[in-house]
Amino acid sequence: MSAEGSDLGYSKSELMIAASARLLGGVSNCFVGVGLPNIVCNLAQRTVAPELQLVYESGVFGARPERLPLSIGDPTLATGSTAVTSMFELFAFYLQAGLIDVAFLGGAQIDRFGNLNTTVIGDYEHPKVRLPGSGGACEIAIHARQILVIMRQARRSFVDRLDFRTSPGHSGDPAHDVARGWHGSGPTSVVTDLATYGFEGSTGEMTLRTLHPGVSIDDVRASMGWEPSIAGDLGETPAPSGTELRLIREELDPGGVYTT
Amino acid sequence: MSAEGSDLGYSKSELMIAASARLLGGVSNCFVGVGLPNIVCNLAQRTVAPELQLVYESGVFGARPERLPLSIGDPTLATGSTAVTSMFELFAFYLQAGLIDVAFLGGAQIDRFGNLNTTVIGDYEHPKVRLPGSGGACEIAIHARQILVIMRQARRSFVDRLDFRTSPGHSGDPAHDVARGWHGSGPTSVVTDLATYGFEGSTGEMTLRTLHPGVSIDDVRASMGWEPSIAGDLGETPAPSGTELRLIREELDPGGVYTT
Amino acid sequence: MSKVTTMRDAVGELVRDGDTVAIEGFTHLICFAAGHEIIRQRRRDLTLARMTPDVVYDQMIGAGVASKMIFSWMGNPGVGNLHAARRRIERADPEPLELEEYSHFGMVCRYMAGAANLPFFPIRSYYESDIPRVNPKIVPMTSPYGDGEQVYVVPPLEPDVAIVHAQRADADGDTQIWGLMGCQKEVAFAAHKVIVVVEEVVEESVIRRDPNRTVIPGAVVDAVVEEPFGCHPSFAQGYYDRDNRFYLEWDRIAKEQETLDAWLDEWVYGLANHGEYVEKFGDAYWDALRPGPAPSGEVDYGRYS
Amino acid sequence: MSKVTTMRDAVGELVRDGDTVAIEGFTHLICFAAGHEIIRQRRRDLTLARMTPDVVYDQMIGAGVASKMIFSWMGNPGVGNLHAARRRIERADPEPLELEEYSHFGMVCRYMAGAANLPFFPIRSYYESDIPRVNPKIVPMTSPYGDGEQVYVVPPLEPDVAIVHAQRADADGDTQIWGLMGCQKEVAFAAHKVIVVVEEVVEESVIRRDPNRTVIPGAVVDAVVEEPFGCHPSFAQGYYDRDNRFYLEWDRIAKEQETLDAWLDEWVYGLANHGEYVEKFGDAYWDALRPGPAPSGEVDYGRYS
Repeated sequence: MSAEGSDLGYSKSELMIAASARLLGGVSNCFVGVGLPNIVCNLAQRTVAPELQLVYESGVFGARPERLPLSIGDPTLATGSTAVTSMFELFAFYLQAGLIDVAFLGGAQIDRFGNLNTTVIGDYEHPKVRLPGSGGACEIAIHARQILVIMRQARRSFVDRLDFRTSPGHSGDPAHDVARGWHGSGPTSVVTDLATYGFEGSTGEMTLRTLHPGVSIDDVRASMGWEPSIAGDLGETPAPSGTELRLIREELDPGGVYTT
Repeated sequence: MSAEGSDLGYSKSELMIAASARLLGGVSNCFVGVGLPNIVCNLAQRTVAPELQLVYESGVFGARPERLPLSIGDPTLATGSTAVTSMFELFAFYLQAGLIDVAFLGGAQIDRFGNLNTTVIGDYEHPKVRLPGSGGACEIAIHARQILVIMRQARRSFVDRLDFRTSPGHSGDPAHDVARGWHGSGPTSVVTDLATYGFEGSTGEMTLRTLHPGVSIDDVRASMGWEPSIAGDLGETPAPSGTELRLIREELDPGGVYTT
Repeated sequence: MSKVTTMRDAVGELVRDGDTVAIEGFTHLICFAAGHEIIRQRRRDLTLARMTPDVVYDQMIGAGVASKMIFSWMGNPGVGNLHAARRRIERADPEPLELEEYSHFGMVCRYMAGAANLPFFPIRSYYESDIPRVNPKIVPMTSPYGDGEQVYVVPPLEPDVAIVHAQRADADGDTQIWGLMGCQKEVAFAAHKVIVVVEEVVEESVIRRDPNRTVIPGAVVDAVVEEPFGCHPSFAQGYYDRDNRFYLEWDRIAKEQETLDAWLDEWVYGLANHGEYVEKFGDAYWDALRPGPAPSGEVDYGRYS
Repeated sequence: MSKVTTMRDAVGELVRDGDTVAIEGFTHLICFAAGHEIIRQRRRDLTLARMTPDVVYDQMIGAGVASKMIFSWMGNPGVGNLHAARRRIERADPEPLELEEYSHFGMVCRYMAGAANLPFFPIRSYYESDIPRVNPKIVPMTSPYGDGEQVYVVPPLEPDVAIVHAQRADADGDTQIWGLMGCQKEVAFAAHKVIVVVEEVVEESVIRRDPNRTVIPGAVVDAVVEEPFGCHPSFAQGYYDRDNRFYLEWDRIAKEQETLDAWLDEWVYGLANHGEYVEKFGDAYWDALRPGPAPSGEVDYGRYS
């Protein structure tokens, strides 16, 4: 996530981190990604979810990183953790078995139902842009009890139609979603640099929940590929508290790598 | 195996051990059982198969027991071994993957094709005698490249028809045996307290190969439930050598638990 | 938060009449202390699951707590039969014992399927064996790849309660085992409730020093019980040896229900808990079972700060 | 007997043009030294299998050794793209690169099926995803138990050669790993030939002191190569840190084939072996990557004699 200033006394990234961390209240464990999600989880541990256990896709449980991890496989994650396991056990015994409460996903494209594309832009056989691919995202989307999406928002990323569906979200038919019988209830929230969204139970569609301070509905409309549904009680995203900002700046990312 | 003396300067058990050990010449690894097979493997290691790796069903590789193990799960097996693995990996990655060269099996009943019964005597639903069951024997019989059978011989154990087939041997149709495409070639030798047997390639039938010293064909006939096929070059089982006896008595079973 | 409790409370709260209970352990780490507490609390109609039912299950079956057994090998390892179990199977004396049997690999894969939330697990076994004939849950299938490969599948086994003994765990249940692993990990992940019984409850820092040695994470553990010598007469690698004398003695004790009942009166019903069992043997007895030292050596995880 | 050899001989004897080669490692224990030797020996038409193709595969692809990739996530972790791979995929520049892709769990289960000699492995993934649409090897099936449970199956993956880096092994190939495990064990058992590359070849007695730490048994290992810092710029837990500077630098180097070729000339073709690579950086460089100590502590296996 690129660095950017702000005249509100906090950066957009800091706002996204604080807004995301508050979504983890009471959660017992979380599949952590690198970058923002890592800081989000660590902030939640220190604020709304003191019992939160950090699980890394690399097979680490109860990590106590002594430094900001540079990747989900940083050696600082294994040292001093409570358990390190094989990839098979991680995916079979933990994820597929339904032990993971929350996971963060992102992507190059998302549609109104929270389906995600991390595979290709353009045609699969002749891609305009070849993206990394699924990694664990496809099974994470299916098995993690809740999916939180953190993404920058733009017309090319919030699209009416995905070029490729890597990870399934809601189907658009809530009855079908229930019938699937997955552990996962799919994406529950999306946090962008402009706003936060929920998903409507009756349609499974992404719904604008709060606008970040200084952002208008037209700003949001201008940066997505469909006409967004808007919550009746549309509000403003609360600014990060002094405590949240202090934790982010002094403890979690003193170098400002991800947050300035 | 019960103790019994002998006027030949060695016991029947010692003869069985020596005869079995010689079958392991050049073998690289072996699934070890308790009791006689354990002594057989250790004798082979010191004589015909110095490179022989002992693999225990309990998940131990390259064991260097400091005492005679009382069971395949004796703690002396794990201490100082080269690897200890889970039961799943033992059966899936080693046995099912075809890495095991030789395994020893026995049973309450064996038929002329080397099928074994370790489940019940009598009807399964209303057994006369309930036996231990398969344990790993069913998959061992299928996947170990060679099966060696060590059993006391008697009419009630060498039967024309098994009460229950726990572990498959030869089918009686060699073409079918090949078509099965198993790693295992099934039972290759049977060593009893009276004689040794091979299996004829053309029929897959157990064939009398050697008589132990002092044993007659009639003794053998009297202690099996079918008319045995007899090798053209029927010979006498060689007596244990002085070295073999010294190793058995001084190093492998000084207490004479299994061999006197 | 700490999950440390007593065996009485763990069994009292987590094991119910009619449950499927697995006290696993492949000759190693067999939790006799838990079996005795289940007898003491007079649970009934249990289905006992285990690869290798041995003396502790013979004791439970002889005490009348079980109506069914799911297994792959039953016996008194290195000694002989399970007399109490055989009386019930062969003569329904005093009542029948239902059996559901597999091979070792089949049992392991049932736990694997349970642990991994799979509807079935494929294995290459049971070909031309009578076992599938007497167990309809073992089903043949052909590979979906049209290569004609034949396998058998077994269904997931998810015990209501798994009781796993280990050398050590922290108060949250992060559990470490060395020596024979059996299927302690698989059964713990497969079960709905997990009781971990250990020789020692240790500080979390001890676990965190060697995270690769953690076999079961606290996340799947419901109760942690510290019960030194809780495996006796089986063994805990590095802590005490198998007490072979008792395995031989059990062969005599179990031959008649009367001697078995007398043994239960003296060693289970007559004692309040495993602590009294340990005291009754006396320190000299336990000292004789202690092995010499065989340290593992250390590895360095490196501090990355 | 000893299997210890040089990287040149191990690659020279075991890796052939057209082989499927897996240099595994999930951010940890990625054997760059082996990748460089394969480039140096100018192997061609390789199929490169790995869950997470990263910089070493971008180097190999940029050097023209590979015609196909089997994978689940490709990228420069924490940095961005694999430019050489993308040139070939997006613009067939200088030639096409065939792709066969899965999710992480699918790749792991392909290795599992290969290691366990299973014709397929069932997983609960790929539902309502486009991945099976572009990969016909991912096939849906219904549980044989008639419960209507739907899974997908993946086929076994048995690389011709697996190259696994580890902290230590003995001369016979008994290999021990701590820290992130990735699927080092599964790929070693799945492969037809296995090269183990270690930071240190140790006495068998070191391995025997802690047999539960053995991840790969010598029984499946064909060659053992001692190559200190053989994972650089990735890391070996407890030995050295990830060299993030190089991951960032590679982003610049790989952007143009010219700079990539120049890098290969200087750092691969221009050096006889990994020893010269290590020398070229100099001791001070390596010292800076060394972590502080974080000892595991010891456990006691007990001596039973």
